[in-house]
Amino acid sequence: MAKTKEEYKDKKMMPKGQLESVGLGLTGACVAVVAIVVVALIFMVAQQGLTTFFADGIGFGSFITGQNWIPSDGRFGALPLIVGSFSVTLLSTLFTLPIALGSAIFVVEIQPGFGRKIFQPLVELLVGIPSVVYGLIGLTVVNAAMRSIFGAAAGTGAGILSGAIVLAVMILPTVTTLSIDALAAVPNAYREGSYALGCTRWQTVWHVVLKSAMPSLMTAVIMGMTRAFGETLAVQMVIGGVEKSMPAGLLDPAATLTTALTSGLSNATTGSVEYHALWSLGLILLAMSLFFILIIHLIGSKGAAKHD
Amino acid sequence: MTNTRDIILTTEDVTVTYGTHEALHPTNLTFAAGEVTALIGPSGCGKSTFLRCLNLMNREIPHCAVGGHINYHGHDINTPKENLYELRKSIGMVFQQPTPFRKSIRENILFAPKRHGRIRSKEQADELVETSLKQAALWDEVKDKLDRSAYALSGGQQQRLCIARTLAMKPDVILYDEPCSALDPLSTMSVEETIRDIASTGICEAIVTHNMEQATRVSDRTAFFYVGDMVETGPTKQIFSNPKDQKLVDYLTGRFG
Amino acid sequence: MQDISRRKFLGLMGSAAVLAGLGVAGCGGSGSSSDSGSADAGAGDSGSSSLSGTIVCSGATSFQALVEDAANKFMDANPDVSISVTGGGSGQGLSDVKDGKAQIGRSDVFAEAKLEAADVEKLVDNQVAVVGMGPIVNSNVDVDDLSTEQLKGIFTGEITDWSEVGGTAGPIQVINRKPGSGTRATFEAAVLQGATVPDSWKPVAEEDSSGTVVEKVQQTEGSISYLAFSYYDDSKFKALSVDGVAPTAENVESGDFKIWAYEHCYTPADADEVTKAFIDYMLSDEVQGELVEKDGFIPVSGMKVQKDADGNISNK
Amino acid sequence: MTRDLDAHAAKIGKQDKIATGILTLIVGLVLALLAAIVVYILFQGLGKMLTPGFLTNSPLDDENPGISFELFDSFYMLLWTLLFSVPISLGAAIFLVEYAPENWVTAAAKTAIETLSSLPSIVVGMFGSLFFVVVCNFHVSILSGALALTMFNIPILVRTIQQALEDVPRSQRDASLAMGLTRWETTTKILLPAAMPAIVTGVVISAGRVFGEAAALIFTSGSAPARLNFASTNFGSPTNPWNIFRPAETMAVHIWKLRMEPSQGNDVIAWGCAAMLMICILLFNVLARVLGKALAKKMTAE
Repeated sequence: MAKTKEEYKDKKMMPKGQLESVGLGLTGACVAVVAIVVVALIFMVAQQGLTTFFADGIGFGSFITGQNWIPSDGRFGALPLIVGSFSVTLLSTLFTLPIALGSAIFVVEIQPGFGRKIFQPLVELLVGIPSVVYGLIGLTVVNAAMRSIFGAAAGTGAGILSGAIVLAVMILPTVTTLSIDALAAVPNAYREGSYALGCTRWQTVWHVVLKSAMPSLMTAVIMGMTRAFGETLAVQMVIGGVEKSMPAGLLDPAATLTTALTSGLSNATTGSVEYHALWSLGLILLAMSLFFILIIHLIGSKGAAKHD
Repeated sequence: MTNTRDIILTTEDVTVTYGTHEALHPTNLTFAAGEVTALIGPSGCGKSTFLRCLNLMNREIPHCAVGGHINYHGHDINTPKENLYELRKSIGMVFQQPTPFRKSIRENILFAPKRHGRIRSKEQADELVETSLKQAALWDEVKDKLDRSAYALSGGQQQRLCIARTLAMKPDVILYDEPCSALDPLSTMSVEETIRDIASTGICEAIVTHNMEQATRVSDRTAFFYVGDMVETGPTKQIFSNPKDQKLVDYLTGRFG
Repeated sequence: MQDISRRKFLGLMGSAAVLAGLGVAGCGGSGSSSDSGSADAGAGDSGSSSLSGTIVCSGATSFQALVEDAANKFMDANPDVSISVTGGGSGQGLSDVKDGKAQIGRSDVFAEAKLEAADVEKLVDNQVAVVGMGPIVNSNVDVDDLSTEQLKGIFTGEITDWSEVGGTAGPIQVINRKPGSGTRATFEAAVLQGATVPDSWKPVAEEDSSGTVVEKVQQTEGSISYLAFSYYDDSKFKALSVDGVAPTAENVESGDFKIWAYEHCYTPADADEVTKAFIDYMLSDEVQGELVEKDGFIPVSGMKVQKDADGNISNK
Repeated sequence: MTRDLDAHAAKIGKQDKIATGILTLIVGLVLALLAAIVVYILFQGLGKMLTPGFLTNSPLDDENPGISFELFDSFYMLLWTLLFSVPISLGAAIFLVEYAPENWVTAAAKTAIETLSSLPSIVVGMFGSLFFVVVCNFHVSILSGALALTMFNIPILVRTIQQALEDVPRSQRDASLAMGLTRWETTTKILLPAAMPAIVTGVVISAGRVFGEAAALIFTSGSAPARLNFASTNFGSPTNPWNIFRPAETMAVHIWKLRMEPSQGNDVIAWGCAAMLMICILLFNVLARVLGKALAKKMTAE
C-alpha cells in the first residue's frame, strides 16, 4: 500500500506498534505501582485496625461511642478524639470561609490584575510554610493570646480554639486558591447579562456569580476540611493533647485522631491492643478521607447534572 | 479532469457513531490522484468527521466508531489490524489551526521522517527540507532562517510549513481540515495556490471548507454534506452551476449555513 | 559494602513484592520481621581482632542524650563501630528490640509493664542509670513543699486551688504527661499509690514530652507538673520538695525521695559482641562516674535501695 | 414610585461600596497576616540562623550546636523523594492524559491517586512505619522516609503534570499523530517539551512542600540527628552521609524534636531552624517561577 516503502528502507527502528506498547507498559506500570501501594495501604490499615474489633474483643460500637480514651487502663473510647477532630475542622472552616471567599471575590471581580499576579502567589506561599513552623507560632503566639484574653479559664492556652485558629490559617490558602478558580470559571456572559440588567457589581456577585459557582465553592470548602482533618503536628503542638475525656468547651484542652496517633505510636508496643487501637484511629481517618472524596464526587456530579 | 485518473481512495457506506449517536450516515465517495475534492456544508454536518475517517484519526477519539469500508489502493483500511502508523505516513493531514511544533523550522520538517527512520544522512535531510519547503512554496521566505523557531513565522507561513511538513512524509493523499479558516485573505490565497500546485504533482487531496468561493477556486470535485448525509457530489463546476438537490440549492443561495 | 548490598537485595525483594502485589499478602501474615540484626553482617566487614559492627539503639527519649554521649565516646574509641541512637519512645524501643529491629531498646519503665511475659524473658534488662523526678510549679506559685497526700489530691482533681495547700488562692492548672509515658507511670506509681483518677476530672494539658512541659509550666500561671531532675532549670520554673525531702540525687540514693525510676537498656538474651561491649561500657566507671551525673542522672551503683518490676522497694 | 426607585438605587449603590470596602479590608488582612507570619519567623530565628557556625556545625557539638546534618539530610531526603516521585508521577500522568482507556482500571487509578491526595500525612507515616520499615525491611532510614514522602508527593505532582499536559493544545497532539507517530513519541517529543516549564514549576513547588513535611517522617526516617562523617568512604556505614539505609533527621523533624526536649537553648535553635526552613521554601518558590519563566522564554525564542 505505501508506495514510499521501497524508496526508504526503514532504518533499524522499533516498530511503531511495539513502541506504543512500550509506552503504554511503562506509564501503565507507574499507575499500577501507585494503585498497588494505595491498595496495600488500605488493606494494611484495615487489617491492623480491624484487629481491635475482631481479635482484641473491643466492640466497634463502644470504640466509636466510648467517652474515655485511656489506653493505659485498657479503655478505648474514641469519641473524644472524633469530637476533637470534627470541632477543630468545622471551627477552622468557619473562620476561614468568609476570609477566603472575600479574598476570592476581590481577586476575581475587583482587582484581577493585582489578585492574579501578586495576591495569589503570596497566598500560595502560606501553603509552603511547614506545619511544624505553624505549630511553633501557635505555641508561642496563639496560646499566649488565649491566656491573656481568657485568663485562668484558658489553662495553658492550649485547646480546641487555639487548634482551630492555627488550622484556619493553614487551610486559608487552599480554600482561597480553589475559590478563585471557582469564581474565575463562571462565564463572563453571566456577569455581562447581569450588568446589562442594571445590577451593581455586588448584586451581580451575590446573585449571579456565587450562585453559579456554588458547586465548585463547596468543593473548595471540602478540600480545606480534608486538609484540616488530617493535619497533625501543628495541631498537636497547640491543642493540649488531653485524650482521656470529652472536651466540654472551646477553651478545653482536647485531642484529635491525628494527635492521639502521633503521641500514642511512640508509646505503644507492636502487637499490643493499644497498638491495634491506634491503627483503628488510622482506619477512621482513612474512612473520613474516602468520605470527603465521595462528597466531592457527589457535588461534582450534581453540579454537572445541573448544567446539563 | 475526468475519470481517467487513478482512484486512490474509495469509501463504501462509511458511518461514524459517537456512542449511540450516528453522526455520519452511510457515505460513498471516491478520491483520485491529482484531484482536489472539496467537502462543503453547514457546520456540524459531518464533513470534518468524514475527513478524519480517511486517515483513521477518529480512532483517537474515545467512543467514536467508524463503520463501512475505506479502500485505499484497493485495500480496506477500516480494520482493527490496519497499521495506523504506516497508513498515516501515506495519508497526511493539515489542521484548521496552524500547528507547528515548538521547534525550529528544519526540525519541524524532519521531526516525523526521523522518527520513521527515513533520515540517514545530513545531505539527505537538507535535501528533504529544501524540496518540501519548495513544494509548499515557502523555501524562498525561510531558507535563511531554517534554525529559527517556527513560531516566528506568520500564520500563513506556519500553515504552509505544516503542509511542507506533511509533504516531507511523501504522502500520496493530503487531507485539509479547514486549513484557511484561521488565516487572513492574503495568506489564504498563498495556501490555496500551494494546494493547487501539490495537486498538479499527482497527489490526491481533500479539503473541508465552509467557504464556497474557496471550494470553487481550489477543487475539481465537490461533495455537499448536510446533517450527517452526503447529499450530492460531482464536478465542482456542475455542483455550483447546476445543483440538483433542494438543500444544496438553499445552501448555495444562502438560506442557511 | 557487604552490608549495603545485602540490604539492597532485601530492598529489591521488597520492591518486587510490591510490584507483584505480594507485599500485601506478606504483611498480612506476620507483623514482625525476622531480620537477624545488621550487626552480624557488619561485623563480617573486617577481622575479629578489634570491635566492629553496627548497633541500632531506639526507644525512650528521656535518656537519649546520655546514651548518645556515651555512644559518641565509644565510637571515638572504636572507629569501626557505628551506633545509631534513635528516638521513638519506650514502647517503640521495646517493640524494636523484641522484633529484632534494634539491638538495644531503651525504656524508662520495666518491660513487664509493656510486653507479654514470654517476650520479657527473651530480653536482658540492663539498668544504666536512675532518674529522679519531682513536682515542679510555675515560678509565681508560693508553695515550696507538698506532701504525697496533697500531690495525690491535686493529680486526682480533689484539690483544685492553691489555697487548699497553703498558697495564695488561685486555680491549680495541672499539666500532665501522656498516659503511655514512663515519667507519668513512675510519678503516678509513687504519688497516687493505687488511687484512681475520676473520669470526670482532666488536666489542662497532657504533653508528649518534657520539652513542652517545661514551656507550659513556665508560661502558665498557677501550673503544676512533674519532670526528671535532668531537666531542672531554676530560671524557668520552681522544683518542689515532697514531704519535706528535697529533690536531690543524694535523697534518691538514700531512699528518702520516693519518686524515681531506672533507665533500662534492654538487649536480646543472645546479644552480639559489639552490643555487649557497648553495654559494658555504659556500666563502666567512665560512664557511670562522669557522664551519668553530668547529664543529670544518678548512677545505679550509688543506690542504697532497689525497686522491682512491681514497684516494691527494698534495701540493697 | 420614582422616589422609591431613587432611594433603592442609592441603597444598592451604597451596598456596593460597602461590600467593596469590606472585601478590600479582608484582602488587606490576609496580606498583613502573611507578612506578620513571615516577619515573625525571621524576627525570631534570623539572628540565630546567621550566627557563625549555626549552619555548618554539627547538632552534636557541645559548645555551639548547629544544624548542618539536618540541612544536609533535608536536601538529601528531598533528592531521593524527587528521584522516586518524579518518574512515577510523570508516567502516571502521561497514562491518565494520553492512554487511559475509559474503563474501570482508569477509574480505579484515578480514585487511588485521589485517595492518596486526601490522606493525612500521619496515616502515610504509619503505613510507612509498617510497610517500608518492617515488611520491606528498609528499617528506619532515608529510604523509608523518602518512600513515605513519595506517597505524599505523587498526587500533587500527578495533578500538576496532568494539568500541564492537558494545557498543550489538542492540535499539537493531533498533528503529530496524523504523521503516523505513536502517542509515546508524541508525548515524549512534543507534549513534554511544551509542558516542561509548567512541570518544572510544579516539581519545584512540590519540593517545597516535601521539604517541610515532618509527620510522615517521624516514624519512617527517625527523629534523632544522625552522626555523620563526611570523610567516610564505607557506604554501608550509618555514619556515611550518602548511605540511604541510615536514619536521618530533616530540619522540619528537628524543630518538632527540639520542642520535645527542653535542653537549654533548644528553643532558639528551633527558631533558627524554622527561619532557615522558611528561607529555603521562599527560595523554592522564587526558583520555581524563575525557572518556569526562563524555560518558557527559551522555548519560544528558540
